[in-house]
Amino acid sequence: MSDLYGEILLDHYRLPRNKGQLVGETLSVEGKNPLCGDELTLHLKLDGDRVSDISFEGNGCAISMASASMLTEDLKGRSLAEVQRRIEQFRSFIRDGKEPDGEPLDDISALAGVAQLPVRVKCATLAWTTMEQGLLQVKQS
Amino acid sequence: MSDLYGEILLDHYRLPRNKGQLVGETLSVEGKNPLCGDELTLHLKLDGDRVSDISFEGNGCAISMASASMLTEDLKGRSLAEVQRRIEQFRSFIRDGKEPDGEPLDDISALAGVAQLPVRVKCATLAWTTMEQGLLQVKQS
Amino acid sequence: MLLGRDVRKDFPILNVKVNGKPLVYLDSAASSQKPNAVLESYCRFCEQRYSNVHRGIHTLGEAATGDYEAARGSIAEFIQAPALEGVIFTRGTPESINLVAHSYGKKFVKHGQSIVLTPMEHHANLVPWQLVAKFVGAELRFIPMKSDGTLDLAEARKLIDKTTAMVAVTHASNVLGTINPVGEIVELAHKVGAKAVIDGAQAVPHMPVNLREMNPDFYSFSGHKMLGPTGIGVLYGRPEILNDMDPFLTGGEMIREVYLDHATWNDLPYKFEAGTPAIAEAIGLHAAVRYLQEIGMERIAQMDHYLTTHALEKLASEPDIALYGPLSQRGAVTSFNVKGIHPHDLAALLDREGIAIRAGHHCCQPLMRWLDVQATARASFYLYNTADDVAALIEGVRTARKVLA
Amino acid sequence: MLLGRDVRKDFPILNVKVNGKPLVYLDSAASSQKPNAVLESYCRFCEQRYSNVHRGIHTLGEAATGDYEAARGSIAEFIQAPALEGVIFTRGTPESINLVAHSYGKKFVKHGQSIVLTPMEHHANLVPWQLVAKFVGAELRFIPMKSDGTLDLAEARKLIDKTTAMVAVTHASNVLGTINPVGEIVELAHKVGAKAVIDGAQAVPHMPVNLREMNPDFYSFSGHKMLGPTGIGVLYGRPEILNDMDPFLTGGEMIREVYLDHATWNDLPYKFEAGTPAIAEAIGLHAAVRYLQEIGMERIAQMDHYLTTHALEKLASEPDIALYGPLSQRGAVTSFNVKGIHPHDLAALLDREGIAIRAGHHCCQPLMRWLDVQATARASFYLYNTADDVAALIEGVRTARKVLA
Ligand SMILES: Cc1ncc(COP(=O)(O)O)c(C=O)c1O
Ligand SMILES: Cc1ncc(COP(=O)(O)O)c(C=O)c1O
Repeated sequence: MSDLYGEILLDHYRLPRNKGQLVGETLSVEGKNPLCGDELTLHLKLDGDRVSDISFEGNGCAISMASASMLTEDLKGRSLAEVQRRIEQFRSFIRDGKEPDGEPLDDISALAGVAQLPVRVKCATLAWTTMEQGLLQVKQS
Repeated sequence: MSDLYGEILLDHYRLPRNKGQLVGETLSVEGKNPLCGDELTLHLKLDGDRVSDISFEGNGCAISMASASMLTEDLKGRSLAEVQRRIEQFRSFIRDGKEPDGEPLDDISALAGVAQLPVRVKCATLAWTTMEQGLLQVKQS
Repeated sequence: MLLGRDVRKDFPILNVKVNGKPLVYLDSAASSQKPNAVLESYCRFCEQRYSNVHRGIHTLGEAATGDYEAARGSIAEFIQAPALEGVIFTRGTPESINLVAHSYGKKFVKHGQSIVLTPMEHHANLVPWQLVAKFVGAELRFIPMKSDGTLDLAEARKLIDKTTAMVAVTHASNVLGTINPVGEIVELAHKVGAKAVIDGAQAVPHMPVNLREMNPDFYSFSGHKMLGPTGIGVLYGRPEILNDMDPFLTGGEMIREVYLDHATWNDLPYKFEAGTPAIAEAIGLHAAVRYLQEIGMERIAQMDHYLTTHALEKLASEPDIALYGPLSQRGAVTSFNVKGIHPHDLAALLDREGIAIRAGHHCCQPLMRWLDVQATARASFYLYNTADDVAALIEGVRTARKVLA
Repeated sequence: MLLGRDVRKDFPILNVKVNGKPLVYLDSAASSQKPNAVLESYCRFCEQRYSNVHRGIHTLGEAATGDYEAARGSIAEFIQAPALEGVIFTRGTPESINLVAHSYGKKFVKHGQSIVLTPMEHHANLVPWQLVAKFVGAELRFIPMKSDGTLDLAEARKLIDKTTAMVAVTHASNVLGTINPVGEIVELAHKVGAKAVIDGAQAVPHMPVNLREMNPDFYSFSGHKMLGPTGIGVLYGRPEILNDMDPFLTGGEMIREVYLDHATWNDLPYKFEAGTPAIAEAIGLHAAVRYLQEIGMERIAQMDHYLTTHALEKLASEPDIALYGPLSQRGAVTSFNVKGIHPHDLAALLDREGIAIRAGHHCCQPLMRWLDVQATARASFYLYNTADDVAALIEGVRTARKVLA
């Protein structure tokens, strides 16, 4: 556990990127982790097939909030297909604690310690499963 | 356990006293020990307030059959009040394994070992609880 | 008052290092650690006297049955149970309460009657009653709490009325620490002809419990919270009520006669103990009870009180800490929140220092809503804790604050 | 084939003297003895890694949760369970079957449908179905047995028909030793759209079990009969069916969200594990599975077969002995009666010689009626038994005959 609250994670927690509402958002998605009480809203602005802007609001532990901050930083500007690929990369990373092949995870790799902490996995993944819900909504509309 | 199947008990088992039906019986009572399968019928002949004759029939383990044999030998000729007292003495004896005060138990004391064997207590007491049922029936009629 | 230090040697796990630091175990309300005496008793039984119980006509069968029933006897005495045959072994508090809900509740609570609970119930003493209420069409009522987390007895007197079939209340709250006046509540229930079910999971480990005085209809607790093994708990039920109830689990031992199409039931307590019970766990629980009795429950209650009061004082003198629960009359738990730190993070950061506390809803989600928090941090104490553990907790909270500030 | 002798050193209880004689333990079908490996694993866990599971954000909580889930994984693999989330920890076979009866049977079996059983079922796989049948108004049907104590499959094909909702059959009989063709029975059930519930209490300890091949809807067994601790057992259920079922016991861990008046349920398998589970017992069962796997279930089955066949031959060559059950395809139990000796007396007299057998109805009263006996004597074998034990049994029977002749 000792390496989980490292500098990168704490930096995202203390100075969250893209926190707040988003003017002119295309849609927002809510996520919740009932067992922990973590709550999260992702705001997305789409430009065609691309996430041109993204922000989050929420309430929860440092892991869930830092993970949301990392997500916004990582996904901003990506195409929906890339977003889907990133979500899958993240899943595999959180399961194994190892960086998967492909594009490096950068800051996100600071969450590696979570893989050994089943109780915290849901905190770290909340933002990502919420984003996946967002993708589904986009596809359906 | 080793002293339970002693000479007195085996003697009652091999050569049961008062086994069989009873001509001119006043009443018969059935007892059963469903968990063991032991079955017993007591036949009683009353002469006023006195058990003038008694016999048993049944099917069961050596303890239950020997105990029935001992019962018939012990109770034959006694008044109903004495029978009740004997039943109570027997109960206390089987619980503690110690001869209670009062009239000695004679052969019945061979059942002392049962007190340490909760599983067999029901075998040893079957005849006696059946007899008590008989007393109840007599009182009610 | 050096109980904690004196008994620590009996608990091997307290020598474990966590993240390089000596373990400071402050999570006994979730589950307590096991003294050598319990583990030795468990193993000795399995190595020398083990067999199935009740049905065996052999020496080991008699030995195991004797030990198992001796455990029942000793536990009955420990809680001053009015009747030995009312003491039923279960897996733990939830099974005990589910047994009552299924076998008493679904049969005897009638449409339109009410079941009275409190907002501080553990899910184990709430969800089963929700299902009973739904099944029979009964109403759930909740005794309001005062702002300090104690029950409003004046309101309880109004709520518990002629419609009330059952009153289900925890003896001690696992979050607030509140010790409820269960004797009075039982009386209120009995006055209107209702049955009282008391959840003793947090009480039996920590204070003398006297069921003769309290006079509940049902009382339940878990072995693993009182130094005993997991997998065993107790339901005490008033025998005349248990006799009227249908069995809960069915199978071996609880039957008298079985035919292809129907069956009849065994006497108490066996009627409610289906199948091979947790035999070795009962023997382990017996050892735990002996261990607790040797120290004395009064003394344990005093020690718990001392540590809890001490911890509350220390926490209160830290900045930005919210404390929950009453200030007096409380059990050995302290729930709190540090402003700006999610309790999960606090727990994780304390763990870096070797300190184990619990963070979350503590299986009391409705109470979290009442407190208007997502979760709390909870440090809970038991006889092996010391003032040093409290000092470590405070130090750890300060460190966490520095990390996340 | 000297398995018995090789492993005896691992079972400390086998050194115990009973009535001055070395213990000859022939009652493993009631409950098996525990090897050192299980007790050590149990204690090591309690001494080094113990805490409650699932809810703790601290190192011990993670360790205990990891060990508990590793136990689930290893047991899933041991029985070749098709899905890990279908493996639910219970107290034992009876709780497993009660869970299915309550949560599946009472909900999905409809009025006028039939539940198909056999006359050789243990009460644990009979009484719960009697209650379901009564509750929903279903019919109980029994697959007839041939005179050797095997099922008449031709009759089963007729009995299991469009009305059939469930088929509940034991994998191996605890009295006759019969090993039933459960794969075929599952197929018969599935052909008519019925669910198959298999009682594996006497199978899992004694033979390789492959649920992927057998394909049952539910399968249950008990830890204490397979070298594991008491207080723990397993239900395997097909996840899609478990998902459709309501929870059985309610309380902690099995919930997702709880409000004052209602609650929602957790994912599998937790939905069916209410409250603090038998944590240390799961760890002990894991050790038992490891121990069995190291020896190999094929080898254990062979050894059981050898001892059982040997015992049957020896008993058959004694005068006035009635043997029950088939001659081949059988598990490690031999049931018999000695003419003129009640089995309780036989058991008591064998005990004088240090020999532990079981006598009674073995929780199979309907089967006793089918056999037309009050009770039977039963000697059952396991991997720690040897041909010497069989010899002692035969000698003991001769002595008993002399005493009671
Ligand atoms: C076939 C069968 N089913 C169920 C059971 C009951 O299991 P337990 O002993 O764990 O209650 C037994 C045990 O004797 C059994 O043999
Ligand atoms: C008040 C209360 N009731 C019930 C329970 C549930 O008991 P167990 O942990 O044995 O499932 C707990 C345990 O946290 C509790 O604190």
